[in-house]
Amino acid sequence: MLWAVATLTFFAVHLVPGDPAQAILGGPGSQASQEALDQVRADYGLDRPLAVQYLAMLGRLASGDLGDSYALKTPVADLIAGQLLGTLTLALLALVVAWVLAIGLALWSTSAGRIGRAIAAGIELTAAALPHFWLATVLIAVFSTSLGWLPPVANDQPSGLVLPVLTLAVPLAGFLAQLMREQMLDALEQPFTTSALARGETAAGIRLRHALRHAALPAVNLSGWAIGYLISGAVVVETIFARPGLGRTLLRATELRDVPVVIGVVLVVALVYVAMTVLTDLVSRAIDPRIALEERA
Amino acid sequence: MSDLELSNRAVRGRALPRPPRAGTVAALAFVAFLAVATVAPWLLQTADPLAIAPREAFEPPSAAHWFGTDESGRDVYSRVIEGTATSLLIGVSATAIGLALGLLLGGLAGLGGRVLDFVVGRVNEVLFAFPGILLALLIIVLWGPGPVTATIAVGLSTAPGYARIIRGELVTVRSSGYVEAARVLGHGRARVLARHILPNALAPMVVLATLGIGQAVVWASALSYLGLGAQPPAPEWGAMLSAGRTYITTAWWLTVFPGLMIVLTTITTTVLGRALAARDGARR
Amino acid sequence: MSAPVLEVRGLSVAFGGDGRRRGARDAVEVVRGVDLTVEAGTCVAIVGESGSGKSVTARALLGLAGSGALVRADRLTVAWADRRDASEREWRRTRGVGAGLVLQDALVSLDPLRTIGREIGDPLRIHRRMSHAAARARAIELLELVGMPHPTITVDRRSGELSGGMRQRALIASALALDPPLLIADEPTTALDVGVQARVLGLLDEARARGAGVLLISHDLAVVSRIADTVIVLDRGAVVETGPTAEILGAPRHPVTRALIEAVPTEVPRGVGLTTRDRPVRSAQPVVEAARTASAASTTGRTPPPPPAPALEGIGLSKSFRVGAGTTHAVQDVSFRVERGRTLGLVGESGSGKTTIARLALALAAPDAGEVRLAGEPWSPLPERDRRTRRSRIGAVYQDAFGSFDPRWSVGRILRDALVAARRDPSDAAVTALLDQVHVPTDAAARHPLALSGGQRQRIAIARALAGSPDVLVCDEPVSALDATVQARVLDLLDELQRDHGLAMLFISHDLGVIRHMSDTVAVMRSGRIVEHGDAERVFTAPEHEVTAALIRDSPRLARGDGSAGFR
Amino acid sequence: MTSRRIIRTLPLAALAAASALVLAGCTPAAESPEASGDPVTGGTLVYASGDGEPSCLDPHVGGNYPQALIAGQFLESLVSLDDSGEVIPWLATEWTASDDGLTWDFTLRDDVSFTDGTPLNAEAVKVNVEHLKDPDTQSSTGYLALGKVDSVEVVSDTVARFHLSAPDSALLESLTQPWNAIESPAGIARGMEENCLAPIGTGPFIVDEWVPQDHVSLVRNDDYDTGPADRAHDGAAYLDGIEWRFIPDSASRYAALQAGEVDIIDNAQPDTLDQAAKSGTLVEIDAPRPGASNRIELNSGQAPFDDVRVREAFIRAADVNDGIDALFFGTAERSFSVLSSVEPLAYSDETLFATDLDEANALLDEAGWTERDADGIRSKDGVPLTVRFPVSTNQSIPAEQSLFEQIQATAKEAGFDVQLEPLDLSGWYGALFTHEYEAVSAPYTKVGPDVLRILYHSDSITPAPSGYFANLAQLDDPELDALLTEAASESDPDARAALYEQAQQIILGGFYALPLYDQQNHFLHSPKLQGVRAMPTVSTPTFADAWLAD
Repeated sequence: MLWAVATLTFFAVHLVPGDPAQAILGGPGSQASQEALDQVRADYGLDRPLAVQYLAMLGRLASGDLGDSYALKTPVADLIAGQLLGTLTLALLALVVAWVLAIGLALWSTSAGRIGRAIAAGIELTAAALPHFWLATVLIAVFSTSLGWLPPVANDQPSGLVLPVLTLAVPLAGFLAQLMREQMLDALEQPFTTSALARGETAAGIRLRHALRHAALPAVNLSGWAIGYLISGAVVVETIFARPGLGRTLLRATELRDVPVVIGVVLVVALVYVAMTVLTDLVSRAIDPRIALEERA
Repeated sequence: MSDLELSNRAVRGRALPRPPRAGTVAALAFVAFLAVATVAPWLLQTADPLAIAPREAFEPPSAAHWFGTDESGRDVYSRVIEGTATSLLIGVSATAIGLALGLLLGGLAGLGGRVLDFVVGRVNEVLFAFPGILLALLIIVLWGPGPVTATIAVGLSTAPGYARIIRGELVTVRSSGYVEAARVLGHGRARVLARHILPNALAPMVVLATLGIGQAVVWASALSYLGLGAQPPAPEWGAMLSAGRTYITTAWWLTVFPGLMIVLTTITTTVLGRALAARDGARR
Repeated sequence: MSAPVLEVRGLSVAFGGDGRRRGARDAVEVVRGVDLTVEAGTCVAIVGESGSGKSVTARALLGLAGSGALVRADRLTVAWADRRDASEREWRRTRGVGAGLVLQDALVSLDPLRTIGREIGDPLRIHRRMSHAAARARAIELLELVGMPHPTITVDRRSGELSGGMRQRALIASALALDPPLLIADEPTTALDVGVQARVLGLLDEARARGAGVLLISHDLAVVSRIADTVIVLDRGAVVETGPTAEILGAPRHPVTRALIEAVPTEVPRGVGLTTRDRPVRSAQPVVEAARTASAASTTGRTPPPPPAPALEGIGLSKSFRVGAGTTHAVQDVSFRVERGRTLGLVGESGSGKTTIARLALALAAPDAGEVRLAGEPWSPLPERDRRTRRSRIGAVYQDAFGSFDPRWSVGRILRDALVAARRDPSDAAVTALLDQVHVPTDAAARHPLALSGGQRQRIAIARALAGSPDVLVCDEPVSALDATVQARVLDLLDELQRDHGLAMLFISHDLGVIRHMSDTVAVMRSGRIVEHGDAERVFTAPEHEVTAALIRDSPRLARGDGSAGFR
Repeated sequence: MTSRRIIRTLPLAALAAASALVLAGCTPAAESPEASGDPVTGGTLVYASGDGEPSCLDPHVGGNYPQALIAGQFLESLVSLDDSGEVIPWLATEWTASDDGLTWDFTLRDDVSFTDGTPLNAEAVKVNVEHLKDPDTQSSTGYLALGKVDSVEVVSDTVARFHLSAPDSALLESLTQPWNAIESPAGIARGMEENCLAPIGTGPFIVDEWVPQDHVSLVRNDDYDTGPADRAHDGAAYLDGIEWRFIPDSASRYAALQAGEVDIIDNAQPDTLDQAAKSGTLVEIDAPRPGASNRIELNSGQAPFDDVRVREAFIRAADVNDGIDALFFGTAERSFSVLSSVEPLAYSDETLFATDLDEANALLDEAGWTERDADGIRSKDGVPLTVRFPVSTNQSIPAEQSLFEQIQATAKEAGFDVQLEPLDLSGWYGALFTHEYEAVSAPYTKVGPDVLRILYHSDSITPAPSGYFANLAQLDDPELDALLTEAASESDPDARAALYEQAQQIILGGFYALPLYDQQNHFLHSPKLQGVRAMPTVSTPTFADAWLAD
C-alpha cells in the first residue's frame, strides 16, 4: 500500500511541469547558470532515466531513507519528524473535540422536540458547510481581536491551540453529529430500546447506555477518513494560525516542486491513515462483535 | 474527501428523520431562486456585477446595494447572483466527475468478480490514503490553477468515496431477492444488469450527488483561498469568500453573503437529498 | 386470593390525533375498550391477527405505547399500582419491578452492542442500585435459571454471538431479573424453530408455576393453547371473545375466533381448504369432496399412465460452502423426487439445508456432487445459456415476496416482465389473467407492491411464478411471514393451483403443521441430510427417526376442545 | 596612480546624535505616545514576517527579500546608505577607485570580529566574494550585483582590492545590499547545509536556533560595536534577542499584533494600515523598496503591444487612480516613474499617464483595431485585441489583484480583452518564459538606478539557462542600450544622473510600462517598540537600536 502511494506520488510529481534542478537552485525565478544546473542534475541523478530514478527512490525508501529536501537540503525524515508531532497533536485534539461536540449535540438534539431537532439539524449543516479558512478568520476576529480571550496565532501555551483545534473540529463535528443523530434516532426505534425501557431504564439512560454506542460505531469507522480530512484541513489551518506542521510543509514543498518532501509527507500521511484505519477497525470490533461474525460468515 | 459515508448512511438508514414539509418547500423555493439566478441572472440583479466604481468601494449594505459593495465598488448582491452559475457549475461538475469515476471504479469492483474487486479495492484504499487536498494540489500543479482544474481536483478527490459506496450498492443489489427472482425467470445477465442491478444500485446516487454538490462548492472555495480559484473578475462564491476574507474586519458583508449562499445551498441540497432519500427509502 | 396482578378496564389507545398540538385531526383508535385481568399464577393469552391491537395493548400496560399515543382506561392497575395518568417516573417504578417484558426476536430486542450480562443486570442496577459485580453474579444465576448453557461464559457475550434460543432465554432472564409479579410476553416464540419454541414456552410456564401472572401475546392459537388458562381474542382493537382456553377452542362463538382456529393447518387433511369465509367455492362439489377426489386422482395417477420421469429429481446432491477457515456442508448426498401434481414437503430446523436444496433445484447454485434433473432431463449440469430458455418450466415462491420485487416496479410491470421472460405476450389481458388466477383484483396491476397487503404480495409472487406455466413450483417458506388466516388463504390458493395445473411442488417449511397439510410425501432434514423420507401420513403418524419424532412432539398443536392444553 | 576619495569617514558620534530622532520613513500613524524616555535594555522582540520562510538564512544563496529582512539582523555589509542616498561607511571605513574605474580599494575596520571569533579582514572579504561567485553557492541576486567584479586581491590585512572587468558606477550601491553582506569565512567553510541554518556575521544579533515553519531565534551579540555610520547608538543592541516568526496569513498577522502576541509585522495590508491609523494604537513604518516601482510592463516584443499606439491606448484607457485610492486606503501614492520614489534619480512624468478614453479609442482606430464584437472587444484582421496578464498570487497582494481587475474593466471600455490569469510562482514564471503574456507586473528590488539596465537593456531579453529574463517589456532600443551602458560606467554623478534621465524618458515616452506605485513595504508595530528604523538601503528594518518600552 505504501509502495503504491509512493509510486503514484513519484510519477504524479514528475508529471508536474518545472525542473527539479531549478527547484534545488532556489526555486523558480532564480537566475541559476547552466553550469550550476548541470552540476545539480548530476549530483542528484536527475539526468538519469525516470525508471532509474524511480528504482533509486524505491531502494532508498526500502532502507527507510526519505532522501534530502531539494529546497532545504536537509534530510526529509528529519524535516518531517520535526513537523509530525504538531500536526498530529492538532488533528487528534480536533478529532477529540469534534467527538465531544458531536456527542453533546446528538444527545441534546435527540432529546429535544421537533423544533430542537430542526435547530440542531441547521447547526450541523451549517457547521459542516463552513470552509476552514473562513471559520478561522471569524474565530480570530471574535475571540482574539474583539474579546481578546485567545491568541490569534499559535504559541507555546495551550491557549494557542484552542482556535486552530476549534477551526478543524467544528465542521467535522457537524458531520459527526449528523451521523450520530441519525444513528441514535435509529437505535431509539429499535426493539431493544423498548426492552430497556421495559426494565425501567430512564430516557437519558437509554441515550447514554444504548443509543450512544450505536451512534458511536459508524462515527468510529469514520475516524480514519476524518484524520485524512483533518490533515487536509491542516494545510489551511496551519497557514492561518502560523503553526508549524505537515500541512504547511506539504503546501510549500508542492509550490517549490520539492519532490522528496512531497513524497515523504504523503507517505507519512498514508502511514497515519493506515494506522488510524487499523485502530478504528480494532475499536469497532471491540464495540461490535457482529463485525467479526459477519466476516466469518 | 467527504461526508459520503455519512450521506450513504442517510440514504440507507431506515429511520431517517424526514425533513419537515415546510423545510422541503423552502428548499424547493431556494432551488427555484438558484435556477433563475443561473439561467437568467439579470432578472434578479440590481446592477452590473462587473461594473467597477472605485469611489463607491466598501459601502455597507443599503437600499441601493442590498449586500453592500466590494473593494472595487461592485454590487455584491448582483455578483452573488451572477456567481450562482459558476459556483453551481463547479459543484455539479465536480460531483459529476467524482460520480463518473466512482461509477467506473465501483462498477469494476462490484460487478467484475473477485480479482478485480480486490485490485480496485486496493487502488481505492490508496486513493483514500491521499489527503484530498494533496490530490487537489497535485492536480493543480499539473494543470495550473483555475476553475476547471479546481473542479477536476475536487471531483477526483471525491471519487474514492463514491466508488466505495457504489460497490457496496452493487453488491447488495446483486444479492437481492429480486435479482435472484429475475434469474429464476430466465432473464439473461445483461438484461438483469440493465433492468435491475444498475437502476437500483444507482438510484441512491442521485441523492448522494445532491448531497455532494454543496460540499464540492465548499471544497472549491478552500482551493480558492489557497490562491487557485476562478478567473477574475468572474464572480464565484468561493472566490468571493476568499477574496473578501482579507477585509473581514472592515467589510464583513464581503464574506457573509457569499458564505451564506454556500451554506444555504449546502443545506438546501441536503434537505432535498434527504427528502429524496426518504421517498426512495419508503419504497424499499 | 389476593388481587389480580393486572386489572384493566376500558383500555383505549389512539394514535395520530396530534391532540397536543392542533387537535383538529381525528385520532385513530387502535385499542378500544379492552378489559383484561391476570391473576397471579395464571397465564392469559391475547390472540389476534396483525393489526388487531394486541402489541399496542401489551406496551400500553407498561406505559410504552409511544409518545404519540393517547392512552385512556377506566382502570389500569399494574402490579397493584394504579397507573392511570402515571408520570414517566411512576411508570419506571413499574417497569422491570412490577412487570417484565419479553419481546419477539431477541436479536433485536437485546442491545447487540452490550453483553447480555449487562442487559440482564440493568434492572438490578436501576432498581436495586446493585454494584456491577453483584449484578453480574445475579445475572449468572438468572441465566442458570433459564437453562442457559455455560452461564459464566455466555454472561459476557453479546446477543449476536448467541443462537436464537439462547438469546431468547437471555431476554427472558432480563425480564425475570427482579422476579416481577407480572410477565408480559409479546410473540416470544415467533420465528423460532419448534424445539426452541417449546423450550421458551416451558420457561414461561415455569414462571407461571412460580406464581407470576403471565400475559402472552400471539397470533398463533396453537402456541397459546399450550399454556394459556384464558384466551382473549382481539379484532380491530376490540375484544371479540374471551374465556377459558378449552372453551374458546372447543366452542368458538365469534367468527374471528373460528377463522383463527380453522386457519391452523395442523390437523386438516391434505387437500381440504383452510378457509371457508372469504373465498367463493369454485367447485360444484363440496370442498372436501373435491379435494379428496383431486388428491386421490393425482396419487393414483388417473390421467396418463405414470410419466416416465418425475417432474423434478435430485440425485445424490452435495453442496458445501467455505466459511472463514472452515467448510460447512450445507447439503450432503441428498436425493429426492417430485412427481407431477404432487407435493414433496421438506421440513427441518433452520440451518438444516432446506434453502440450499431450493437453490440447487432452481439451479441458482451448482451442486458439488450429484445432479438435478427436470422432467427427466439434465438440469443442473447445463450451462446457464441453455438453461435459460427452460427456466419457465420451473417457478419459485419465496418467504420474502416483497424483497423479490424490484422496488421500482409496479405489479403490472413485474408480471409483464415475467411474461416476457417466458416468451409470452406481455399483454394487459395476460396480466389480468394471472391476477385472476391468484384472486387479486385486477386494479392491483397499476399499484406498487408497497401498497398491497402481505398476503396479496405473496399472491403476486405466485402469479409471477405461474407466468411461464411451469411444471414445477419451488416454494421456500412461502407463508412463514404471514398471519394465520392469511397463511391459510395462501395455502388454499397453492392447493387450488396445483389441482388446476397439475403442478409438482417442492414445498419447504419449518412448520410441521403446514407441511403436513400440504404434502403428499415428506422429507425431514437435519444437518444437510435427509433423515427420514416417506408418505406424509406415515411420517407424521409413525415417525421412524428421532429427529422427526422430536419435531412432532415440539410442534404446537391446537388442542381442539379436548380441554388438555400443552404441558398440563 | 592617482585616486579620488569618493567619500569621507564621518564622525560617528555626531551622526548618532543627529539621527537618533529622525527615523527613516517612520510616520507615526497617529498621535501615538511619543518615543519618550530612555532606551530600556532587555526583552525579546517578536517579529512576524508575512514573507515566505527562506529555505536558507544565508542571503548569498539565492538571494530574495525575506532573506534580506532577517539577514540584516546578523550580517553587515561593507558600506551603507544614509537617508539622502549617500554612500556611508560600515565595515569599510573608506574606499577609493582608480581613474579607469577598474580597481577599487576598500579599507576595513581593524577592530571587528565575526561572532565565531574569526577576525574581519581582507581575506574574509575575498572569501565572501568568491563564495558569491561560486556556482555551487547558487547565488542569484548577490551574484548579479557583482557581475563586473573579476577578483579580490588581499593588499593588506585591512585593505581589499576589487578588480573589475568594466567600470561599474553601481558597485558601491550593490555592496550596500544584504545579499552581498560579509560572512565569517569559517562559517562559509562549514558547507552550505550548516551555513544555511545559522550564517555567522558581525551584526547585532546571532542566529541561535531555527525551527522550520515556526521561527528563528536571534540572540544579542554582546560584543557588537559596529553598525553603519548613521547608527543611533554605540555598542550592543538593547534587545536580548528577537523571535523571528513566520505568519503567512495577513489577517492572522495583524490580529497577532493587535493581541500583543507579536511586536512588529511586515507586509501590513492597506485596510489594516487604515484601521491602525484610525485606532491610533499602532505605529506604521512606510519604507518603499528601492529599485523599480510597481508597474505593469507591456510586452513590446509581440503583437499587439509592438505598436506604440496600442501601448499608449492601453495606458490611456486604464484608469487606476481611483482604484489605488480605494484599495490602498490612501497608503500608496500613484507613481509616474519606473523607479522607486526613494531613488534620487527617479524621473517622473505625470502628463504621459493621464487617462483619456477618447484618445485611447482614437489611437486604436488609427492602429487598425477597428472591428468590435458584441462585448465591445476590438479586433483587427479577425484577431481579437487580447491582453494576457499572468498575475503572481505570491507577489501581488489582494488589493493589487483587485486593482488589476479594475484595469481589466476600464481597458475593456476601449476594446481590450484583458485576461487575468492568477498563477502560483512556478506557473507565473512558466508563462513569462514562454512569452505567453502581453502585460505583467514584476517588482524588482535593487539599490540604485542601475536596475534600469537590468530591466530595460536588450541584453536582458536573452534568457538565462533557467529561462529567466528581466526585460519583460522586451524593450529593444539600441539608443537606450547605449545610454544605460554608459551610465553604468559613468563615475561623474551629474553626468550619470543626466544619462539616467534620458533613459527614463525613452522608457516612459515609449509607453512600455504603466507605473502604479512604489513597491509597498509597510510595517506596523506596537508603540512599545521604539528606536526601530528601516535601512535606507533595501528598506529592511533594523533592530540594532531598538528597545521595548515598559
